[in-house]
Amino acid sequence: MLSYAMKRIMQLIVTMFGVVTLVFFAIRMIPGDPAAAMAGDNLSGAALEEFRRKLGLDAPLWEQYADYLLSVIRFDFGSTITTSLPIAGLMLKALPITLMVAGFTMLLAVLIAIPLGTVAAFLANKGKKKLDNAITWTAMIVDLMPAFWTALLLMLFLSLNLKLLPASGAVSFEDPSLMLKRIALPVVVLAVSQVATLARITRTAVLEVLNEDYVRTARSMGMSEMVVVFRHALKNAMLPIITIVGLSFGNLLNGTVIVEFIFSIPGIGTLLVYGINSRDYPLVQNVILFYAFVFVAINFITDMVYKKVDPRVQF
Amino acid sequence: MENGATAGTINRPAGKQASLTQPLLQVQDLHTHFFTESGTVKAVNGVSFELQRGERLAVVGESGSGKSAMAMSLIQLIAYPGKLVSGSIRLDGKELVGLGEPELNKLRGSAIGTVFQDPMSSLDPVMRVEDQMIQPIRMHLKLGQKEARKHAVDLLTRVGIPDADNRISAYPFEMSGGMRQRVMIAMALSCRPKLILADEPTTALDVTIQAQIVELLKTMTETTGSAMMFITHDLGLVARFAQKVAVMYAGKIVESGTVGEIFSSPKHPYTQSLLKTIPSVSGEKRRRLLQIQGLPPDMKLHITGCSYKERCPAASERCYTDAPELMPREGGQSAACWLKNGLMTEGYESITTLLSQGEKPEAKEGWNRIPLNGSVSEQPDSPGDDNVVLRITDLHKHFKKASLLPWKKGAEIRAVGGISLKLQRGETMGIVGESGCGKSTTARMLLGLDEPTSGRIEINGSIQIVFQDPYSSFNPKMKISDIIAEPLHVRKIGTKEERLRRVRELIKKVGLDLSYLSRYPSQLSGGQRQRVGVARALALDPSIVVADEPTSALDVSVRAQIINLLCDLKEEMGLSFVFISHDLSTVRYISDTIAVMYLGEIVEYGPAEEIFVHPAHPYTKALLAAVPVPDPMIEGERTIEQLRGELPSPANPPAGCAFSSRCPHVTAKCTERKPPLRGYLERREVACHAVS
Amino acid sequence: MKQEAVARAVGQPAVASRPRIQLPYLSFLYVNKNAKWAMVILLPILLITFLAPFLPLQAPLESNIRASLNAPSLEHPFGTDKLGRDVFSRTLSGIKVSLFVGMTVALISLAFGIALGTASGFFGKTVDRVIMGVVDIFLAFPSLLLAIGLVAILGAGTVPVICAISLADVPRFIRLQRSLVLSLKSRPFIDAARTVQAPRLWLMTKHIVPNTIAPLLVAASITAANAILIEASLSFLGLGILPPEPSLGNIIKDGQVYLQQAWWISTLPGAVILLIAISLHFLSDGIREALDPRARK
Amino acid sequence: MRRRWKLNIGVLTAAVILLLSACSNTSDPATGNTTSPSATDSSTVASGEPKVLKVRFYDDPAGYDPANIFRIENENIAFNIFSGLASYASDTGEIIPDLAESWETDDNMTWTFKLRQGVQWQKGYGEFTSADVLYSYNRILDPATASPYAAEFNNVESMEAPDPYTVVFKLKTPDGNFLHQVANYHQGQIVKKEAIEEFGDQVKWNPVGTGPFAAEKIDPSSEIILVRHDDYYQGPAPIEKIIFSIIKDESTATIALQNGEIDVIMRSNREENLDILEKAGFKMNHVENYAASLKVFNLEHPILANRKVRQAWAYAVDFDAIAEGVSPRLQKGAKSLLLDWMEGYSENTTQYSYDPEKAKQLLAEAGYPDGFTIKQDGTSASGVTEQMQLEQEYLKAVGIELEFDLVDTPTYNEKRNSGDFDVSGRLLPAVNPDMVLFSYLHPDNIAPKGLNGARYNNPVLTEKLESARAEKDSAKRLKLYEEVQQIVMEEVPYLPTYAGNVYWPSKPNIEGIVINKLAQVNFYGVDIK
Repeated sequence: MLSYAMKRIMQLIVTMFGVVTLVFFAIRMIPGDPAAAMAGDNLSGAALEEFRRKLGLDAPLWEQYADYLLSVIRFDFGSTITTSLPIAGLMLKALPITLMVAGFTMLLAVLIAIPLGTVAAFLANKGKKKLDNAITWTAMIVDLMPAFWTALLLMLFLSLNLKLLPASGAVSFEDPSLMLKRIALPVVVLAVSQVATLARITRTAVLEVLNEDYVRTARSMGMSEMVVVFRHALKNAMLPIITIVGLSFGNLLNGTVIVEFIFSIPGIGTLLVYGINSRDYPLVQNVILFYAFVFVAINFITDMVYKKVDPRVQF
Repeated sequence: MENGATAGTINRPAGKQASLTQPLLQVQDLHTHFFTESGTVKAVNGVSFELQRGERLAVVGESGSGKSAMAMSLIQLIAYPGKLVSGSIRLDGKELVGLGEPELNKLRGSAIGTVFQDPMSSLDPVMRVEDQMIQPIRMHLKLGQKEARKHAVDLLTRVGIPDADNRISAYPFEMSGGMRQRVMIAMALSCRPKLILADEPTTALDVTIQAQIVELLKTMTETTGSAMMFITHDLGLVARFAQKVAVMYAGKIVESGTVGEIFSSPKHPYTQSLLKTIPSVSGEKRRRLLQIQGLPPDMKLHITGCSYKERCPAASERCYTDAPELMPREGGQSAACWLKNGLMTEGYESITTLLSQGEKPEAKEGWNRIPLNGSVSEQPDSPGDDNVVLRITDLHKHFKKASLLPWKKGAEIRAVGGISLKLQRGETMGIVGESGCGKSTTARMLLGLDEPTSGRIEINGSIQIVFQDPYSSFNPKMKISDIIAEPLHVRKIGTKEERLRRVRELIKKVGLDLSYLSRYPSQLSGGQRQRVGVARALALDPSIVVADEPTSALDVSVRAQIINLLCDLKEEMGLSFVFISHDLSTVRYISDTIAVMYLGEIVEYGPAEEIFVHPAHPYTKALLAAVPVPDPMIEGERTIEQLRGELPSPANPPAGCAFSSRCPHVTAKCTERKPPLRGYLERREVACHAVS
Repeated sequence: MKQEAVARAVGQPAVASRPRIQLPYLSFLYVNKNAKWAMVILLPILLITFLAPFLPLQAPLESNIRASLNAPSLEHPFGTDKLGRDVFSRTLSGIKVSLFVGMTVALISLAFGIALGTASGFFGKTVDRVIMGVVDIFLAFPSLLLAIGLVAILGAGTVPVICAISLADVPRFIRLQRSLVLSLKSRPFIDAARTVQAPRLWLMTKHIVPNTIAPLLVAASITAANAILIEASLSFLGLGILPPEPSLGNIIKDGQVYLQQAWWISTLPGAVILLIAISLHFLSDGIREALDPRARK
Repeated sequence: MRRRWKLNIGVLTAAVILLLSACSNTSDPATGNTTSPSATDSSTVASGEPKVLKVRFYDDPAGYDPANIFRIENENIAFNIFSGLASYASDTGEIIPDLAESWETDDNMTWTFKLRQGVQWQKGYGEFTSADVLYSYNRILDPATASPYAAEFNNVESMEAPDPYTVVFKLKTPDGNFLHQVANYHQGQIVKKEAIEEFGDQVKWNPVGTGPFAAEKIDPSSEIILVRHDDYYQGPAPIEKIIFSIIKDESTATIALQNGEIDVIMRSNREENLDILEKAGFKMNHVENYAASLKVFNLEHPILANRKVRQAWAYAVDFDAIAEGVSPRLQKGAKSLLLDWMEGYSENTTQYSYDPEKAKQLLAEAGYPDGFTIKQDGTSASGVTEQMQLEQEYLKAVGIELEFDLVDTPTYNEKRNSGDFDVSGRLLPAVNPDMVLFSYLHPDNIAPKGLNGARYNNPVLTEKLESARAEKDSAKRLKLYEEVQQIVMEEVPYLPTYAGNVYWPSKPNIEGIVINKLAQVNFYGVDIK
């Protein structure tokens, strides 16, 4: 296990090095003079040169790259240009929010989707097509609706019509109940499509397992359908589901960018959009790097969990 | 219920005062259909029989005959879209059809235990054995956790699992196939069932393990007094194991009787033919095997008359209009045929001879040796005698298992550990051994698919292969003509027309119609595919053909066709064959010489007949003993010396003689020094200290 | 669909033994139920879309401020937008753009996926390590972020959007193709060809690639559906296809703000996207089923 | 049968979705009318509770150091935290005293300000004196500050503080508009030395001023909280706390107001949302004509260099109609670079009423009877707006193919500032007509040095601009401004397109939201009833 983890971590480091390099050069491929772009309307001539020097943008590219690599290794992310706030601090503040939104979404999605998918699979296995189709179809349709669109629909419905959840407001950990209420709508929006995706995948996975020989064995031993479905089928189906849950975290990160924008959630996605809009290279660079890291790390964790859960995998 | 007049009743063994007791299981006119989108498959189409307490009934039939569906119908575990349509199943007089799921669940596992075919997939891979075993025990026997576990450990010990108290906490993947099947049997027996359903319980196992499992099932049912219904396609197993036999064909039982009756005087043409499709027990060679022509009927179609009529040489007009019911014959036998004695009525021998001879391909024009310009002319220097087409010298293949960490060295597996062989022109050499003995690796090296680690392979001419599973050896996206032509195409031999001509010739040669050329592999039956496989192997006019388990994926009746074909080709074309198989009777039938492999090494080599009649190496002896013979008389007389344990891991073979860990005659010398392959008698070689 | 289950239960080979008429590659479209559904939805949409120029419709860009935000009627089946443009005709021309984006992305992904994935899987070793290393780097980004980043570099518009979405999908296709190739590589029919010393190119073009096409098409049709949806998301962020050229994405985005007053602008094209996406999913299910009788919907 | 059922589910689901959205659409304004506005936040009205105003903030905060503050929404916050020597009256836009009680000048060269006494800094930084003024303005001029507004004091010869309550400025050249430079805006805002030094590079997040509200918390990613400055020299404001919540999405902001989650939307700039809110009975606080949008023609472009082409453009597009059609509340056609409330505004110039025939004729005369194709820059953030699409159609009608080159906002700004475009746009919020005209038209300001993106250089006009600035006689000055406008409208280097209005919809119980001509609100005058 440990040596496998080591190997994966080594791979991860290589990948992250590639990511750092890619991000660095990609950002510099953005057309236009970054210093002038960042300075906006306000600087010209000598002031601009001064500004450029301050940013270290006057150095040759490879030197900038080396500097950047060093600073990444030192976990020194510097400050943003536009706000001169430390980037690490900003990210540390935004991270729990994004993670909370993503985490709750995943939790909600898993809690709803897995039973739903299992039930659908069970129905399909028993040949009860109508109910299965109802679930599958709804899931498919919901799955395919663009997030920004569902966001608005749900906002109109849950927030404006039913007055259940607020559409805006402060996001602060000081008042947990308010916080939960505040992130509820974004979580619901994100969860809706996650539920749909996960339920469909769960259904497929469970259905496949229900056709396995060992399920027949369990049935032949007189185990009830509940035992068969939940002890045997679901447990085995968990393995592909874990993988998919891990992968869908990536989609979730996609989703958080849009949802954070719509609901003004001060998470990492907001930070990114802010960075892009204000051409704050250090910020964008680090946020993207961070996203990639989270993504890669989640894949790593998923992999490890998978290996841990599946007794067949040995090291 | 008690009206034993039901057609198809298997009479109780005479001499027992059974008339007082009710039969354990009474099945009457059972129908199970699968409602698919393309039509209703009548998998079980009116089956009736009875089973007495403690009796072992074998249900035989080809794949698709509905035997498994019938067994599953008994416990009403038919996967959607299947459904038990009608009929009656009485267990101890209690009607099971129409019971609700909860009641059925009370019976499943407790009154009826089930053992499935594939032990690898029949146990939940992510659950410990104890979790899978204890729950049903607690439920059915109403035991507490501790008692249930004790009971489970007990059972595991009884089915021969060493150190059961610890092994019960293992996951299935931590056990070998044989062990898993033992667990399955323990599970099936765990709640003291009156009836055990065993659906091909040994098909997926190696022959030595199969012998162990069969023996286990036999003793277990004898000690517990459970009755058993045993589904198989292996007539040898039936002979060894069953007391009663029911032969199924197209969803119906066509013949039933005691095992002795069925083997000595079969009454239904199907049974009669089936028994002739397998190589004879005596080892008599060159008798063509009987081929049953045609294919089983499509179960989606309505069948008028006898379902066997299209394949029956004795079919008359009546057979096309009226379906014969299962009718009692003398003794306890009954058969579903209008003729009293089946083919025997007309003269058994004459018909079967007619059949086998008639099937021989007429393509006698002889084989074009140099049909195409630019043909293969590989004639590497063949040292010494010109008649040797293949010479293998000290062949090794070691696989390195990659380590996860680059700085650590991976384990090394010696798949083939130094073998030397010689093959004469026109000779057929059989390589036998259990899975993992290195026979397939050897074949791959012969064909150049794997690089040998060391050693030499010299081939005079070229070498081709017939694969085990014909379907997966064809590119599904290619037409048959392209598949056969591929070797020529790749080698750029001949023009397009010439190649096509050659392909036509080849397909005729293997006994297929030209119309098959434009089809895709998926549109052919298993036997037809394997014929195409043979045709492809012949395309380049090889001197040697390697046949890697060419019949193991095929049904019994089809097997005979392929074996006949190979024999014909061998005769006509003077081909040399390397025939790899674990089916010893087939190997014996087809081979001139035999090499017995164990853990990557040859332990015995010599002429086939001699080895079969007088095996010298203890492993060969055990192997031969393990193979059941399709003759209940012989089986009844045999004392089977079972091989202990299982094949050791090739990554970690025992010191000294590789077989020492399982050898019944092991001595200290065996574990210290590896015995070399030495000459024995005239033409034989054996690697054993005890043989000289 | 149930054949394999039956076959397993009955113990019969899943494949019919009697000869059938072999249908060409696309035969599943009219044999397979899912694929049939896909066609039932897609064909009429395509038909109307390409007949649009001949229909008596207001041109997609023609505005009429007096007819602003009209509800759906016979004259304007999908109503009108703020500028009084006919949403129906805009939707039709948006379908063209969206389908173009979807198809192009699918084709690009297929092309690169097949080329690089086959190379990676077939040659292994260094080639594999290099290709998969790069793929891993790209897969380290959530797909939308990658697209956003690329559009930030290339600017908005049809071509950048296609590039951006493809960039996120190509690595996935390479991965898929590689795994397909790896599993095919050990199949007996490859061995069969190798025993006659078939050259690598022959193995790849005759045996490997033809057998990966079907699963790739499954993935490609889903990718096309996703590309259409991602284009919509990019449009929402102002990074998609630019108005006035209508794409389903930017019509929905524009209409989104009128959801409270004029639901039709956003909803009806949204339904069309759904229909297209669903039919593409059907298509993929259809291909999958045609490919593998065991797969269930 | 089964299949049909399948289809039904699909249709049903789609129908439910449609219904959902349809419901929210039809029922909202009706129910909203009665519930939303009255559903006020309890925390804001309950007696005894502190009055808290919740305001929607529409973009990321960018810091509040007067030396480098930018963007209107940030300036509005600074406006309430800081004070200048002078300020602008909310309603009229007139210059009024602020930290200076009074001022005098005889020659527009020497300006003497009498400072208010007893003004207290926020957060206990003591009393405001003339030293603070000198410190603040010298800080702007200090190159180390790198203030983009340093040039605003270019004309200052010297600053002196003869006593703690007097400040004297000497200018290099006479400037009648000098008060704008020291008003409560940008460089005019006065900071406290101790606070600046204390916070170092974090000054922009720790503003300390003398205005009615002090910064309590600035979270650049979610909210800004201002609290009442109890020692404000005019007395404490009615509202104790203002919470600016960042809500970027317009629809979300609208729903938030309808839901009572916020009290005021700072700048609602989507017509359709204003529609909804007005129908639902919200208070539509607004200011008209706060700034004019201009089309900037690159005069170095071979086609655009021709005056007739530019005039044709002006004739070809009916800006009034577009404004009326797309956003009647938010804008209307503009007639001058200046706005009608500004000193010197004149309509006695060439006016281009919609006349496609004339446009075609002019194009023909210019040598483009078949029109031409030209590119206009835009930002991808706002995309091709409806109004841009309409302009495109109008131009097409006379043969001009307008293409849009959309880039991200920073690139857009960069191109605009460097003058690298064919046609671009500009909007300059300002109250000082002189500043508007000088920025756009004076050769000193030719891009990339300044805002003269058209690179317009007409010595006649330049001379008039300069003499207007020095002119003490206001009548003469106005005359000069009129002449300038006449030349500009004839030559059209810049084409005034729309005059914009600014809306801050609020709950009905919010009073005193008066938006000044810089689109700012002085929250001192706002109260919750």
